This record gives sequence, structure tokens and C-alpha cells, in this order.
Amino acid sequence: MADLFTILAVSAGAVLFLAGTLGLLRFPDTLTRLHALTKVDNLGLGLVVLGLLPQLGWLAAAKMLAVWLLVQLSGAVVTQILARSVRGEGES
Amino acid sequence: MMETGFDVVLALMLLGVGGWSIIARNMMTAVIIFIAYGLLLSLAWVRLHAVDVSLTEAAIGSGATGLLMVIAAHKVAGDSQRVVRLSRGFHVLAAVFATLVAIGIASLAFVLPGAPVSLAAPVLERLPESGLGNPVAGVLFVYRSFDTLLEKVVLLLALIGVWALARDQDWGGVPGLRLFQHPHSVLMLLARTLPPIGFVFAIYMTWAGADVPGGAFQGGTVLAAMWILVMVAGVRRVPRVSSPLLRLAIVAGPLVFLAIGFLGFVAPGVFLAYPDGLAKPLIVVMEVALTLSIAVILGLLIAGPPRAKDSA
Amino acid sequence: MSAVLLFWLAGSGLIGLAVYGLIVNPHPLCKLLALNLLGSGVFLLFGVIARRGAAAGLGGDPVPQALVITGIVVAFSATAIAVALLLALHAEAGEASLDQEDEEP
Amino acid sequence: MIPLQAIAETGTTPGGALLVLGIVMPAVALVALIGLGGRAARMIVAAALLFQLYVAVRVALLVAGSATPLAYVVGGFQPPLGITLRADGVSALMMVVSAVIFLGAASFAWKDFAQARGQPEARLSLIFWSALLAMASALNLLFTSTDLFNLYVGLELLTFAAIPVVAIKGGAETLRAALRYLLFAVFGSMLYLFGIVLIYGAYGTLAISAIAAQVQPNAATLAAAGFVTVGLLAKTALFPFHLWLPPAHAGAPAAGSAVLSALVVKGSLFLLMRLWFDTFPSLREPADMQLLAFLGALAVIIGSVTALRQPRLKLLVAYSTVAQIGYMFFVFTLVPKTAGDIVASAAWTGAWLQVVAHAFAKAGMFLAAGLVAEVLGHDRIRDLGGLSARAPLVVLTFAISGLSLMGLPPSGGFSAKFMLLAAALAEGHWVWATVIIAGGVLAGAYVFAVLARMMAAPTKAAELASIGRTRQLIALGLASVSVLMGLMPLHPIAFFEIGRFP
Repeated sequence: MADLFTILAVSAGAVLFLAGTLGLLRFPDTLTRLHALTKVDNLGLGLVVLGLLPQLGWLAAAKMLAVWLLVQLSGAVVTQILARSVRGEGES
Repeated sequence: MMETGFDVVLALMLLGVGGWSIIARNMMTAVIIFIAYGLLLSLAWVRLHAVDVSLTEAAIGSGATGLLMVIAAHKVAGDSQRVVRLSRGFHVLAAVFATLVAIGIASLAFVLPGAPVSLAAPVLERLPESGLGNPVAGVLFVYRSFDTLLEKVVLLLALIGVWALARDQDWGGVPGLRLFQHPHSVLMLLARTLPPIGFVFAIYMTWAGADVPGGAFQGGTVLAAMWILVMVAGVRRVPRVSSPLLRLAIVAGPLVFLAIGFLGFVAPGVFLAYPDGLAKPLIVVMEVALTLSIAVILGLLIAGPPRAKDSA
Repeated sequence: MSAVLLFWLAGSGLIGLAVYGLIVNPHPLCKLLALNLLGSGVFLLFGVIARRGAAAGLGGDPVPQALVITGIVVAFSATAIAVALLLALHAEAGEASLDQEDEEP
Repeated sequence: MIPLQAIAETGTTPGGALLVLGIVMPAVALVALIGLGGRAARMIVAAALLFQLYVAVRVALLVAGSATPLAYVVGGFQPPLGITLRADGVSALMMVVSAVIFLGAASFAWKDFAQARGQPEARLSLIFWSALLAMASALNLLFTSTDLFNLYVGLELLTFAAIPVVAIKGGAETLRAALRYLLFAVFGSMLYLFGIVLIYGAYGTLAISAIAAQVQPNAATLAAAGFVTVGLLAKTALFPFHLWLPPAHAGAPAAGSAVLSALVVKGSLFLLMRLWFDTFPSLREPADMQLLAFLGALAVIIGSVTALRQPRLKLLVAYSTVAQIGYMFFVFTLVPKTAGDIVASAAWTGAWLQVVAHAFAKAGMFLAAGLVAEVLGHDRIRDLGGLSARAPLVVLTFAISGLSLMGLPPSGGFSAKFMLLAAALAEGHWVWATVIIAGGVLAGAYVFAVLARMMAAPTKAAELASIGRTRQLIALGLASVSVLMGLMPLHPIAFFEIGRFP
């Protein structure tokens, strides 16, 4: 049961990573690319972490959650800064 | 089978990404690809069962080196257009030569002696005397601590080398880390929330380094990253290079290292040998001091030579 | 193919790529990047030697691993000095180039 | 951790701790200097360099007295786990030479890099003296370490100490020279490091004596020796890797140039000798070493000819370094493999005399060139006229340094080249013998060209600055050592052989 959950969640996360990467490569401008990337950061990584939780002891699980939270924090800030600098420079 | 497949993909990606960073036209692109390459490389180090190296590669080889090169690429961006175009024949010749070099080195894999040599057993055999659990830390701080001591002197010299490039009238000013001209509210948020976490993490890495992968260098790099973040965001002022407190932080690690080295002359009678039973506590003291110095030196190396006192 | 041989080949290839980059890229920052790639290739080969020496329950010989850590720090120090020189040269001459176009009178 | 008795059995000799002090005390001084700031710099440097001289002389006396090398096992761990320091005859020789030249250069630079009383710390003072201390430490490490990786760290430390000295004056030309020097040096160290990787892969140790004991002439070892050699050639600036040297050495302040040309290039050269004579003695086929001698010969000829065409004095002196380094590479082919051979001893002594004589002559010459630039405000060779009237001591210094570079008696340069020549003739190496003579003639040409200009009448009425007598005497003193060396009897020196051919 736990294994099945892991497989499903990690696979879903991997699909999001793939989609996000495609978006990064194919989208036309910086803002839409950022849009694609943030999905990978939030949901993709979140699903992978969530899926792995049942396989881990509580200490390792806490570490995984901490990783996810830190990525959330830095991802949000960096995306903001990038988006602002794009708008500031008037690039499309 | 699965693992071999992973290794093959990883090796190919290393070559592909590494090659891309060489042929990329735009310098900023090349540098950013190089950072990605560094992260792939730290994966390769894990696959080679060298977790300590992997952490160092991610922190220094990719992180700190990458940051330095991003700053450089940003400032010299205008140069790239003026690159002289070399003839096609020259490129082909260079490619042929490089291929021959690669093939030559690759073929050396087959001439190394069949029975691998290793110091793993002797390292482990005498490791308990020091109380350390991490054999790599044992090599760095017990068997070959002389190398490690000199490496710290090399870092001091790197700082002297960077500071040498200040203009005389700017000397005594603050290092010129100025990526953002105006306070940036979102960055401020990060610079206020992240450092406490990073600080705890850095202490953990240093502390744990005696027994599991980690250590002063990795911890120091995390600390340096926090300091740079705080400086870039403008939360704290960058200290003047002549500030006595800053100087003390720079030399604290090497000073403690040297002092413990000389202590060896007194207690067991040999330079850089530890007195009976005191090896581990002394090494921990040394690592704490080194973490501080490494963090400050790395931060200052990235910040660059001091600039004019008034230009903010 | 064993991981040892595989990563030895990868390291050799990286050294080849770095040599190519050193020859064809005239800009000092590109040369610096190529030198870093060269260094990482050499370190990787040392890591392979360490992996070959897996013994006594360790996944690799800790001596070369420790030497690589020292090597990475030394290479970083060189990069820091080189970047500072490059930027100082850029500020002084308006362009960071290794060729002297005009002799000093 | 290690009982004292065990230490006595581990190979540390009485007085071995001096070797640690020779490396570590300059580092202690460096830490103190950075911590306390540039204001205390000169006192710290003076104390450190005087102590350096004391250590070097003690080491030399102990080595000479016992006729055996000194050794110290750092941390108490024998190779292959640990690192051993060892001083044989040539290590002790080079320690003394470098201590003396450092003292000379530091006294010469004493006023230039002073720190005004009551003023905030000056950049020049902190940077120059820190770099000088680091060089002193790194050189002693290169002269005494017996671990190939430890030597790599020493090589890098030496480079990183040399770069700030090159770049300290600023200006596009100087910065470019420093950057090119650094890129060359890093490339060289990567090749060296790859050689080490192969050696460790083949022998599982990095200790020179352990490698020498088990070395096999197999493909991996030969490749390793090749990579290490080429890496060190790039750092030693042997032709065709010489292009970085002249602008770098000419761009530094006079005292810095003196140390760079006299000592720093010898660091990697020393290591090259360690490699072929101590690490792989059985691999060194004098016939195969003709390639190194050939590059050395090209360096002698091309370096001298290029020196002749230089418009500026400091560049001329720097190109002369390129040429003089070339002579030292004859040693690899001229020393026969059999120990105790009289030809071997003559060539060996000749090569080391050349290293030492060049060190003193070149230190004197660069200091003289610096004084010339200070008196005239420029160093254009064409406009040197009138110098002999105004600064006769400087001209004299230049002349007697030139004597040693040309190889005219009496001078250390003469003894060195005479012994190399004798060895070449005894072995029937007519080509190398011819190059040694031709190099002397070419050196004569560029030295006399400069001297003739210095003696000439002033070309135009120029404003001449005055220079202190002390610094002139320091330059003259260093140059005189190279001449005094010529008074030694012309036969192999036993001291240089101590600890060789284990």
C-alpha cells in the first residue's frame, strides 16, 4: 500500500518535472518560463517528497520536509527577483 | 544493471554539459552551464562513494566558483562581441589535438597495475587513536594535517592576491559587493529568514564532520553564503577591510591550527601530533575556528577588492 | 561496463574538452572556465583511483579523496585571484584581453 | 598519541624540527601580519627573515657536520600515511641562498614599502610583506618536503605569493602579465597533479623515497613523469613556455623582480631535479634527457638574442633570466647514471653553482635596474647615457652581475659554466658545449651593450633623482657574492652530494 502510494506520487512528481523542463525550453519569454519552473519547484518536488515519506524514518522525513520548505523559500524569492528585473528592464 | 544505466547517463550528461559550457557563445550562458555541470559532478562523486568530496564540489567547485564567475561574466559581458574569430582549420586542428589527448588519457586506464593499491586499511587501522569516525577527516586532520595547514595559508594568500588589486585611495574601504543598487524588499525577507537556519546547518555540518561526511570547509561555505546574502541584501553593512575584528576573524582559524601544531612540540613531542586522548577535542576546537575563518575569507574573496569609501 | 572505467573515460573526455576550450577561446574568462573544467576532470580521475582502492569496508580510498578536497580548495583560490585580476584589467583597459595590442612607448 | 620512543625510531633526526620551523615560522609571521595589520609589518618581517637565516645556517651546519640529511616526520606518521621533511645538501644550500637573498631584497625594499607613522594601514605595505613571507615559507617547503602532493600545495602557495608581487603596481600591462602568469601556472599545476594521480594509482604512495624504491619503467610511470615534467616546465618558464616570464618579472617592483627571478623560478626547477634525480632515478636515461637539454639550449640562444633586442632595461634583464634558466637543463643529460662518477659530480656541482650564481647575480642586476629607473625616471636603454658619472656604484653592480651571467672569471657563473663545459666535453656532447660558449658570448653582447650606453655621454640633459647609498650597497653586496663564488676551487663540492644516491 505504502509502496503503491510512493510509486504514484513520485511518478506524478516526475511528470511535473518533465512538463516544467519542456516549458522552460519551449516557452517564449522569461515570465512564462518562470511560471513553468515554479510548478516544478512547488508541486513536483512536493510530490516526490510526499511520496518518499512513507519509506523513511521520522528524522529523515523531517529532513526531506525541511529541504522542500527551503526550496519553497528560495524559489519564491528568486522568482520574484527575476520577474522584477525582467519588468524593470522592459524585456518582453 | 539499473545503477550502470544511471552511471552511463550521468557520464554522458557530464560530457555533454561540460562540452556545452566550452562552446557556448555567450559567456554568462557558459558560466551558468558550468554551475549545472558542477552539480552533476557532485552526483558523480556520490557514485564514486566520495560523499565528502561531493559536498565540497557542490559548495566550492560549483557554488563559490560559480558565483565568482557569474560576477565576472556580468562585468565583462561587453567583451564577448570582440572575440577574434579563428579560422576553421585551426578549430579542426585543436579538436584533433584535444581528442588525441583524451584518447591518450583514457587508454592509461588499461596500463595501471591490475591490483589496485589502497591506503584504506592503514587509515582505518590507526583512526581510533584519534577518536574520529570519518576516515577522510582523519586524513585531513591527523595523517596529513600539514597539507591542510598549508591549504589555509593558501587561502590567506588568495585574499592577499585579491586585496592587492585595490587602488591605493580605496584601501581601508569596504569590499565592493554591489549586485543590487537599492534595497530589495523580497531579498531582505530572505536575508532575514534564511541565515538563522543556515547558521544552525553550518554548525551541524562542522560538528558532524568528525564522524560523518562534512567538516569545516563545507560548514564554512554555508556560513559564507549566509554572510554574502546578508551583505547583498543590505541587511548588514559590509565591514571595512582594515577592521581589527574582521582581521581577527580571518586569522582565527590558521592561528588556532598553528597553535595546536606547536602544542604538539610540547605534549607528545612532535609538531602537529595531538596529546594522548585530546585529539578529538582539539580537532573540534580547530574546526570551529576554521569554519569562522573560512566563511569570512570566502565571503571576502567573492566580494572582491575594497572600493572607494563613498560609492555605495 | 564498471563505474570505475566509465568515470575514467568521462574524466578523460572532460580533460580533452578543456584542452580544446583552452586552445580556441581567447577570452581569459573562457580560459579560466576551461582550466576549472580541466581541474575537475583531473580530480574525477583521482576519484576513480580512490574508488579502485575500495577496501577494508570503505567505498573508496580516503587518502585521494582528502587530497581532492584540498585540491578543490586550492583551485578555488586560483579562480578567486584570476577573477579579481580579470576584473581589475577590465576596469583598467576597458576590456579583459590577454593580447597586448599596443606596445608602451 | 605516539610514545616518544617510537618517534626516535621513526626517522626524525636530531635538529629535524628546524625544517618545520623553516616552513612554519614565516606562516606564523604572515598570520601575525594580517591579524595586526600592515603597521607592524616591517618589524614582523625583519624578525621572521633573520630567524629564517638562523634556521638555514643551522640546517646547513648540521648537514655538513654529520654528512647525512636531516629529516622530520610531521605529526609522527611515517609515509605512506604521513609527510616527511628532509634536507639534503642541496636543500640546505638553497635554504641558505634564499634566506640571504630574502634579507637583501627586504632591506632594499625597506623604505619603499614603509608605513607612515600615525597613518592608516597602507595597501602596499600589507600586500608586499605578506607575499614575501609566503614566498619564504613556500620555498623552504619546496626545498625540504618529500611528499609529491605536499609539494603541489607548496608550488601553488609560491605562485599565489608571486602574483600579488607582479600585480602590485597596477596598470593594464602589469595586470595582463600577472593574469597570463597565473593562467600558465594553473595549467602547469593541473598537469603536475595529473602526474601525481597516475603515480598514486600505480604505487599507492606519494613519498619520494618509497616511489624511488619500487619504480618500474612502465607506461603509467612514464606518462606520469611526462605530465609532471611538462607541468613544471610551464612553471619554470623553460622555452617554449617562457612567454609569460619577461613581462611578469619586469612589471614587479625592483625588490620583487629580484626575488622572482633569483628564487621563485628555481622553486619549480628544484622540484624537477627532485623528480628526475631522487624520485625516478632509474628512469632517467641521459640519452632521452637530450630533449630537455635541447629545450634548454633553445632557451639559452633565443632568450639571449631576444634580450639583445629589448628597448627597456628591466625586460632585458628578464629575458636574460629565460636564457640563464636554459643552462640548468643541461644537468639532466650531462650527469651520467653511475653514482660516484667524476663527470657526474662535475656536472652536478656545475648545475647547482649555476643556480646559486644566477640567483645572486640576477638579484643584484634587478636591484641595479630598479635603481637605474629611479635615478633616470625611465629605463630605456637608448637613453642611459651619463649614468656612470652620476651613479657609479649602480654601474659597477650591473657590470659584476654581468660578469657572472657571461661566465667570465672570476665569478660563480664562470665556475658553473666551466664545470658544465668540462662535463659536456668529457661525455663528447659537442653541441651542448658549443651552446654553453655561444650563450656566454651572447650574454657578453647584451651586457656590454648596456654598459656602453651607461658609460656614454648623456643624450639629453635630464633631471636626475638621487638615490640612497644603502640600497646601492645592498645591490652591490648581492652581486659581489656571485663574483666571490668564483674564488672557490674548481672541483666538485662534496656538500652538494650529501644525501644523494641513496
